Amino acid sequence: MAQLIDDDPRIIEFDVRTDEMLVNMGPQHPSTHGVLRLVLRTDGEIVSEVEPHIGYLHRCAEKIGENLTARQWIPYTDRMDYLAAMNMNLGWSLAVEKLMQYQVSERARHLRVLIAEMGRIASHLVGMGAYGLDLGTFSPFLYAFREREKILDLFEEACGARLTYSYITVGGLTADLPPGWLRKCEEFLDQFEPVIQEYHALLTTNAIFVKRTAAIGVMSPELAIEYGCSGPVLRGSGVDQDMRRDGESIYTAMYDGYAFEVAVMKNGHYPRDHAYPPVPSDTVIGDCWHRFFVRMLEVVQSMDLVRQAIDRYSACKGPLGEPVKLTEKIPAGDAYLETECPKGQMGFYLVSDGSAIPWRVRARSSSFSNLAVTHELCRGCLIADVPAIVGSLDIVMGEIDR
Amino acid sequence: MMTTVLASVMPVAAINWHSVLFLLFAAVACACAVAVVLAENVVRMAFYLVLSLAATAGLFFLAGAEFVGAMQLMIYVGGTLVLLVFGVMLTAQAPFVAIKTSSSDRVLAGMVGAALLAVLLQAAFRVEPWRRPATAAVAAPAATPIGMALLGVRADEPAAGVPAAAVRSGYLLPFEIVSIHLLVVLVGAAYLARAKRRRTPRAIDVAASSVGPVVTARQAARSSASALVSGGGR
Amino acid sequence: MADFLINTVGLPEWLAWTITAFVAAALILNVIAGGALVFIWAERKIAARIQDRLGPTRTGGRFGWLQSLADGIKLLAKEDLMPEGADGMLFRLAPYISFCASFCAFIALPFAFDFVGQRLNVGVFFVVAVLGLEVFGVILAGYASASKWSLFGAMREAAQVVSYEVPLGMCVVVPVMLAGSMDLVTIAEKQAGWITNWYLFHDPFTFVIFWVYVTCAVASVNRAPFDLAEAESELVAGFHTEYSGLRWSFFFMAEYGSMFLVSALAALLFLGGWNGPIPVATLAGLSEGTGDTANYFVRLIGCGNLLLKATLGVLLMMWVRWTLPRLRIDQVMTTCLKYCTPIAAAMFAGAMLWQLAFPGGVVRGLSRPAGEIREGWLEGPGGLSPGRREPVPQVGAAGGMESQEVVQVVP
Amino acid sequence: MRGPGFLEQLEHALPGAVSGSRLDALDPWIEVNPERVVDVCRWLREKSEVRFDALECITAIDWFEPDPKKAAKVTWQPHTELVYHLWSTASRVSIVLKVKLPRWKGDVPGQLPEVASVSGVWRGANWHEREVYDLSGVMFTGHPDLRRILCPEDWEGYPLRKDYEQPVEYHGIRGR
Repeated sequence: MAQLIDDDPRIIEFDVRTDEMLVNMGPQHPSTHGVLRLVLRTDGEIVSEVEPHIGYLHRCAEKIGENLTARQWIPYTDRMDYLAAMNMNLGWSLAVEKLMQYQVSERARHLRVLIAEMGRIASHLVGMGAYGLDLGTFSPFLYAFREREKILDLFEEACGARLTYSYITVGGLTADLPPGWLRKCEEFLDQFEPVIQEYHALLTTNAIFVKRTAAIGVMSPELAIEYGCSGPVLRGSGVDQDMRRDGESIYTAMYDGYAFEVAVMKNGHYPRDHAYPPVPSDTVIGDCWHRFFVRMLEVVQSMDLVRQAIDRYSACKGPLGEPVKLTEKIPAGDAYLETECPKGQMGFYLVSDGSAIPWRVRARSSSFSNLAVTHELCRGCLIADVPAIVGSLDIVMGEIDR
Repeated sequence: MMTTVLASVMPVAAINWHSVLFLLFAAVACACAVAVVLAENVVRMAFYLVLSLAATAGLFFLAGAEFVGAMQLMIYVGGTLVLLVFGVMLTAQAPFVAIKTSSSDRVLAGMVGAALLAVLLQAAFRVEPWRRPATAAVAAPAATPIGMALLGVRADEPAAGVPAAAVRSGYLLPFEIVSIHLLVVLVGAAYLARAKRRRTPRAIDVAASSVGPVVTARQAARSSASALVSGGGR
Repeated sequence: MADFLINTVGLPEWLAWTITAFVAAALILNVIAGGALVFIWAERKIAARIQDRLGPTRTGGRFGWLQSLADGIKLLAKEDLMPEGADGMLFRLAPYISFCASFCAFIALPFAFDFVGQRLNVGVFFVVAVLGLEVFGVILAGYASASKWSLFGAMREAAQVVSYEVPLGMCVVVPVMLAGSMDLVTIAEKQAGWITNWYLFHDPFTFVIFWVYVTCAVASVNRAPFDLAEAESELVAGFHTEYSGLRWSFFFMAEYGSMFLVSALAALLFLGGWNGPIPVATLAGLSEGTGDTANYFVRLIGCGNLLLKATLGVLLMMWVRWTLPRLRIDQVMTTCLKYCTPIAAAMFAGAMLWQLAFPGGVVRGLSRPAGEIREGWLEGPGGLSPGRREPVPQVGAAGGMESQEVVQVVP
Repeated sequence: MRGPGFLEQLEHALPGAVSGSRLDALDPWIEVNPERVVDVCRWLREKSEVRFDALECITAIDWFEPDPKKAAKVTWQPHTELVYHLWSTASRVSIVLKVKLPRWKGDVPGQLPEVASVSGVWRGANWHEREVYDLSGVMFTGHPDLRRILCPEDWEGYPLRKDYEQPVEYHGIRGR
């Protein structure tokens, strides 16, 4: 029948003309994480094109970095990915230590692993809760924040702040853990173990959740690599890359001796070190569901790392060591280091001319590249899928706009 | 004693609520019908149509024909008019929102309307029972007789002594004819509205599709068909 | 009540009828308003409990039960904004249409044997018809708010409600078929006695149809996984984005009103209306018609039963809302067209065949001669219950039918 | 991998493209002629034995000392330097490309330096180049949609340049 239409010369009028309209989703839209504006070209339900507009949270942290010494810039790294500030501090500190060839003490190294992995759990909890919110269910968001509160209390005890810690700094950490902190941390981990199964029941294996995320926003590994995506977004497409194992020597040295599995689907199955729920049949590697599932696996993985870090930290006897002076001179040259932050690989590039104040500071944001893919993923999807896809990328605007 | 006191206080003649409601519904129906014709905004026209048909449903209920009243509400107001408002709303973009009618059309339409009204009134007043409203009576409202009649058994007028089988056949045949007719109309409408792809894309479509690299085949069909109308495009 | 006014107070007849009508209308309005207040508070408390938090505790007493009042006052005090490009008249009228639609469905809803606004012979049909009208308020609100997002919300909601009316209609027909009449009072009366008499357990098909009804009811009232219209993650708040203050509260009231209505309908059609699982009234010797006070108590217990069942239905909807994520618009449509409608049709056919195979239920049907059942059914709306209305006497063919129920058309 | 052998292969494949390198530095880098950037990148991505299939980030460094006292002691000439960080997911190795550009095209202040856009090689470069254009003022020829990405569309000046002056007022908001 279709053939008939094409050959029939008399057919002149065309489809019921649906005029496309430009619709603004954001910047103050409830489902865009922070101030992101998505301009959708849609004819009512089918979205033919999405164009993200960013820059609403731009504070030009890099310009300020050219007027502050390395340690003075730490609070600015807190405010980039404010959901995982600890990992941001770690990234910047390691980059500076790489240029200064500075070696932190054994005790500080293990404490850094412990704190970074706790930060990862907290960030993934927010990612999971907010994603549930994007798909319309409100309760998981509150369960996630109930657990995150406990982590924030632990951080508050360690460094006095709940969101912008500036705890990990160049040359080690600003203070050692208070007595009894490790016991509280272990108590938190023990009670957190069964709660994870609750989240799986609530979201991961929930039929409606699977229906809303399976085979939506499918990203091929080549596309992910070409756009420079990283972290759970990359591993969700099946690319086996994790900076804690494949990164620069100074970063992987922190994690040597720790046993952990990279949460990625290798030859058809996810790591089986814990009892994870089965992968539903209608999901496709690289879709929203897999990105979400990788984050859930990483939470369990981080819990193992924290337990190992607690044992090693309490085992080593040496002093914690003092961080470098506030106005420590940085040797001339440049250094670039990417660390595995919860949202992806966060790179810090430092160019120094020998004085204490760096000549140029550059923060490469993982969400910046992850967000760039929305243009490709959201073509031809429904309006309700746009928040599902953007939510699965787990972006934070503070980090994108810097 | 109480009644006399109150009776004296209330000089007004007994209000017969039945007639008051009847007049109310009739007034609303007619007023809205006129408003449909006179309104400019297309969506308001549709809204007035909804009001006038709901008023007619009220009239049916008032006349005790609950089944027909509910039928009117469900099928006509709830079904047809929802689709009508749907259609009107989707097309109520700039060009169609306000429809001005020139005065000559009004006069012409007025005359035709008046003629039609005259015919209707004249026909209405020749109906025998309506002359003497006093004796008009309404059977106990019951849906079952109507339902049975639709199935072909006229249970409401069984001639005494005549076996049920010989009862005049109900409205089965006309009912079936109407439904077939509706089916034909639906199929026709579906055929007319189906998507016809244009063989040579128009210039504006080419411009629209050149905006972003087109990936999926379905998307190609969409962009060649949908023209980029709204301003503020790239 | 009218007779009481006429005889004792001595009012003229027409005034008595007016007052009765107003009292009845006020009663029904209070049922909705009261229900909405209670449900607002209940929703907050249940949502809180599900989300491991406390919910309102400070407003009024320990359990924060004055929270709804506080909300009401806030809504009254709030300014009723109207967007600049909005279509004035339609924008103002939309909430009232929505509210009237869900309110006037309560007229035909019996709360106990005689506690009914207007005992319509086509009760079920009327309620389903009026339920469909609520969509007008939404469409006009969406259009009149002159914003793309509300238009999307209105489109989605209208498409959803209109398409879910089909399976809803089919599910409602099965109990009507079992009871033989569309009169809600008769349907509920037929389910008197023990829990086994409920239509839910009448036959396997009706059991499935009940669950299909629950899905369609939840969808047609726009709640829980089907609440596309106010999907805050995509459409901000759908059609009532631009509303605030009192107008918004009318939409809110309409939603809770129709939620209560739909669960009351479920109770009446499937769960034995005002007949409790254990027939307490009959066991205690009180039964219908044995005297005014006894009647009153029986009906009071019945009314309590029905309210309890309806509230349970509403609580179920709230529970589902706070646990399940939202479906996408095309998934909602597919569930309607590919799952609800075919299943409803199949079960409807099944229930019909079951009815032919075992007229009057598996146990009692086999024992009673088929003829007697058919005879009763043919007798018309009076049905088995000794209702106030005597069955229509068969009158000779000599012209118009005279019967007590003649509605006088006075010149 | 990044031993001298790698450099010979590059030199052999694209003569004259590389104008300097320091493979023993903390992050080994190669300096590339501005005209040959796209060829080198395409070679690194498709033909090199180590496939650099991910572009991590592009940075622009403004080598310019604004105050004259320090400018006297400085060894380098004022110029803008583009730094490309590449990563190979297969062999898990990174490489750095550096491109030296004049601060202004033809030293005419106001004319942005130009370099070919690599968004043809990696589509991820699209946003990075827009950011460099927006903040440091480098024109990428052949870029599909070169607009400001972080600053507002009608912002004047390029904030990350050393001689950037904060505008006194922007749409009524006091700058300085």
